Amino acid sequence: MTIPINWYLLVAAGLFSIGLYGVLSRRNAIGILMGIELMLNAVNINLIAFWRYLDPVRMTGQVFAIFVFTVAAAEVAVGLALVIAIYRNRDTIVIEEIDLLKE
Amino acid sequence: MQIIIFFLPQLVLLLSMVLVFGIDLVGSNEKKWLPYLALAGSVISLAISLYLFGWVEVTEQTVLGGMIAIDSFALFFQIFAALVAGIIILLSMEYMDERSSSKGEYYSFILLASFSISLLSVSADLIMIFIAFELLSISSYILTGFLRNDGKGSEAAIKYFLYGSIASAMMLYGMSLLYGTTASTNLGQIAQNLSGIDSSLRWVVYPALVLLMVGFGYKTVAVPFHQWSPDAYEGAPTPVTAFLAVGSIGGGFAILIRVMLTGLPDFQVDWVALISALSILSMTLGNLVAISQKNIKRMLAYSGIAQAGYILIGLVSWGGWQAGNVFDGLSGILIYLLVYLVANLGAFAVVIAVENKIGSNQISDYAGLIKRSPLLAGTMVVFLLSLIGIPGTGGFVGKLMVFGAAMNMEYYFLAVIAIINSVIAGFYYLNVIRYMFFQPLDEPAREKIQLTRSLSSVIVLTCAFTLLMGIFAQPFIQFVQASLGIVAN
Amino acid sequence: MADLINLIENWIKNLLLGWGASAGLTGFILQALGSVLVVMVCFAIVIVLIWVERKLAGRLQDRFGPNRAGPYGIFQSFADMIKIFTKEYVTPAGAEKGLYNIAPVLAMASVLAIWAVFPFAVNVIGADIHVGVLYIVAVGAFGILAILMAGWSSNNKYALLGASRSVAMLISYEIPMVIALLVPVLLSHSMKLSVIVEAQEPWFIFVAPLAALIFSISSMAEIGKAPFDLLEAESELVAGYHTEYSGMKFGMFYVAEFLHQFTVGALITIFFLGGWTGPMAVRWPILGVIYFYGKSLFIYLVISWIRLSLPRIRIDEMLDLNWRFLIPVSFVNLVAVAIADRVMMEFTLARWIYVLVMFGMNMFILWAALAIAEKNDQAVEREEFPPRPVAVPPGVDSK
Amino acid sequence: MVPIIIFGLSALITLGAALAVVTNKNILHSAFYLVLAFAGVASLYVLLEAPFIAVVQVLIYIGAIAILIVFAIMLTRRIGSDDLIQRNAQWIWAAMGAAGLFLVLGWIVYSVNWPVVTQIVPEDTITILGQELLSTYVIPFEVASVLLLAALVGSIIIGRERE
Repeated sequence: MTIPINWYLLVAAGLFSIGLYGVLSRRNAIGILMGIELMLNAVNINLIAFWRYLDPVRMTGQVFAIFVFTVAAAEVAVGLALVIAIYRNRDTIVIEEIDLLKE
Repeated sequence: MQIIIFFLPQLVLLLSMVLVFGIDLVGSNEKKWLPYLALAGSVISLAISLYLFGWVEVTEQTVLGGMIAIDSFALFFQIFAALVAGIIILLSMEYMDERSSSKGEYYSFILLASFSISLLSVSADLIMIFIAFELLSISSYILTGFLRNDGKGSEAAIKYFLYGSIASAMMLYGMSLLYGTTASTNLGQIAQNLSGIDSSLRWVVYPALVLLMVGFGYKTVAVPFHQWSPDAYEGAPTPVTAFLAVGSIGGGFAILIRVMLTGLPDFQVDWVALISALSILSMTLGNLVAISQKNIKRMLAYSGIAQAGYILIGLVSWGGWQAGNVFDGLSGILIYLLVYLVANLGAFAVVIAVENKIGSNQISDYAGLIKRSPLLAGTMVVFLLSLIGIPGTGGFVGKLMVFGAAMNMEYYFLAVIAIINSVIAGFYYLNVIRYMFFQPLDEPAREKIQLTRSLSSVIVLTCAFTLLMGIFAQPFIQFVQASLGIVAN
Repeated sequence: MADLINLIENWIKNLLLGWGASAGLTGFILQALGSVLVVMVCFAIVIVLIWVERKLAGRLQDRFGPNRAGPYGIFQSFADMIKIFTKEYVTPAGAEKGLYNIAPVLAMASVLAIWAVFPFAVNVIGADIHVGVLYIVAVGAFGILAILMAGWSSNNKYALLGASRSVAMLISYEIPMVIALLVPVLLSHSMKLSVIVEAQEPWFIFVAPLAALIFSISSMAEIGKAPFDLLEAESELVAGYHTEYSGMKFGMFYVAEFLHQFTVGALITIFFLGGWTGPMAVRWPILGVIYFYGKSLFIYLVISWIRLSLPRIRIDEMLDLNWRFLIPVSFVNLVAVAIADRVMMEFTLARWIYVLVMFGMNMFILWAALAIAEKNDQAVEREEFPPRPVAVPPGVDSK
Repeated sequence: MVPIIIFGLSALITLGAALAVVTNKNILHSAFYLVLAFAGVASLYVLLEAPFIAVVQVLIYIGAIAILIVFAIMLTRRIGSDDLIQRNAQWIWAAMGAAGLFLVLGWIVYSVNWPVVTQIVPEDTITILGQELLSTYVIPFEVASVLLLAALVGSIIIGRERE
């Protein structure tokens, strides 16, 4: 018996929601970043599952996933550089404490 | 061959970015002429795209595996991007000289961000859209946090980054659902596959649509995806703020229009509802919050949100191409973007000139500007009036086209809300004018403001164009309508 | 008799099937047996290797090395093993128990997992996956993670410093290593290890000597042994990331380290020395296994020889070597090999001409790179500091 | 039967580890759970017959991203200590929102009758993948290289120490 595609999509939806919860509930910038990574992983599960079940001969889904990997890596590099920069400037990476910009 | 010629403006931008970056690396001495090299690149790119405008046929054609759409709609945004790049480089010269030592990187990132705007406008495939979108985002984050010793800049950058990554993750999820329903990432193919879709799969398109809108809404600063913008605008280096306020929004609208019109035409009813809600929210909230702002960059951020709301009306009230219809939603959007570009960049030029002199962005510090620099105060009035939409300025033409389109399509409630909002907007724009002209000036701050050549040329040029577009609007409208052949078909 | 390994495999298979096991279960049992066998061989080799290495080190440094337990000290490793088994486990106060205990296991597993895809002989292959090369690189990531875990969870400054230092080094040396690995992939048009091995006519060390050199140097850095053993520079960092470990937990790190060195030998064998190939290896697969292990052992000893003779390099020298020499050279090499391969594919050349051209080109790149590096090195003005006295007796003017 | 067991285990590990990532009080533990979640996702890819993607997942997400994150946590050490509250005030709303999103999304993707095709995956996907990347998707491929360069330069500019 093969696994129906819906199961994979359900796992992806769960992972996406968990990641979103992490993003919304964390105070720490790196914690938020981890939530975002979970969301991107959910996207990739979706893409690969759709590729496998709907379009396995062409490689569109896999190519898309590879670009997601690439961008995720670039994003994390930039994001962590920003985290380090803000830590140098402000000695904290708790988002609520980073509050120079309010009138 | 046609492909390469079509790509020339972008290639020039990319090439000049590589040149600026590479030349900056070689040798250790500071090169004063680097900004001019970057400027030359954007001017050449602008010239080529203007030349190409008559050359490219208005055909619906995608090349390179369906990744790239060749049409004059994209050419319009190539002109837009080159224009933005050139003006931002001019705005940055004095500002960056004082604040940063890595100028080569700065100008190459400006060129790269502009390149990604034009790349976004030619993208016709979800993968291409995603990668161009991220290129624009990542170069914007870096530009925002470019002055790394500035606590505000880093803070702005990290907030921008976090909001941006969340938005792009959600947009990606939407894209993956869209891929799942159509087994394709090509916009044309998606539209084709969606047209005969069974009702169960239709249900997947709705969340996909909403999630896609999160991404595009974030780029076009539509409420409720706007939270990043006031902070990012305030904290970023002011020329970068100008770029975010004009360039990045332009890129967002380019891709929003292309995805909705070529990818999801069958769901027009649904996205029209969604976008008109966003539009109403953006106009209202942007204007109401802008009234209480004391920092001019923040005020311009909220006004930008409101302007994005007006522009969205154009997309809502697009009802297909009809011959002889002057008030067309899409040409309204494009003309509005042009008007907004000159007026907003002009306003930012004034803000930068003032900031270079007095180091402050508080509106109260604009008191008595007329005495310190009549040119600045006078042109600022023109820009602000144009942002309000007073007849005689370009802003009026833009608003007329967009609101007229809404009336044409019988979206009276939208037009009414927009007009009420324009009136509200008058308050805070006029408030700045009141400070500049009628507020008494403190004695010690009577010093005149000297303008550098780069800044004054930007200010004069943008002011001239703002007035020109207000008075002789016809050629501009024709230009915009000429660039709409394909999307409107 | 020709194919001893498959003979045994078929015998077990038939035996199990005869007992009434299903085909799937039989396959599973066979695979499990195979992996247990590979792991056991690995451990056995390590035990021997420790002795060999210590003996070799002794001889190279004009000592005897182990010589008490058994003839030539051959049972020294067993004595050490027993000692280490019976030692007390010390867990420092404030350590993160879970991570602290997982780390050695993960370190061990990351090395052993590499062996899963090795082709030992023409028909004795663990898992012949299409992405073998990538798999090897990817699994290495767990080793890095283990080091981070160990360093962090020990609640010890030296361990943490050692860990972050080694991770920085491992990550940066991974770049030239992977780029160099792409050369054999490119030459054999596959990432499947079996295909890479079979494509080596002659061995790739003759076709791409520069890639072999770069791969060897960066893998030596990856195993973190001298001259790249900054991560456990005793004088600076006590013992690096495993400072706090004792007993069998330390033993696992120790064994993982030895095994890693042997694994690197095996990798070099597979990618550049023709793996199991050799005279009669196709007809007698058992010979292939012997060739494979023999070549790996040879490389292992060469690595030991190098590390026993060279002093430790400074951290800035190490980073310079990587970023300013290995990475640029490996990129140039990759592009040059790709272009040369493509160009020569257009003309149908005899194999020996192809090899000769490739070899010459590699040597030229190496020569040019060394020349440029030397020129740059001379151009750098060394800052001369006046000699500083270590300590100044009280009352004496330091000048 | 075996694939279902493996699927169940991987899904459980992935989701469990992901939950631990977002709820754990110690941010460093979160990072290590993140590794576990990534590994679970990789095994899902293996089940989906995409070994290349699985290996790349391990290589990039575990080998690069997770390690970078751990490093960043160590560099901003004060935040890693346990006594800090890692949850913000509106976490309960966030939880309800995320749960709502899961219900909506999950219900939609689960109840839809996806137009599954019965084609099998080609034998050597990597070759096809490489050819597609350099033919159909050559422009995004090139742009991705520009993007990586930009990220590299940008993060060096931003992360560099003050002069």
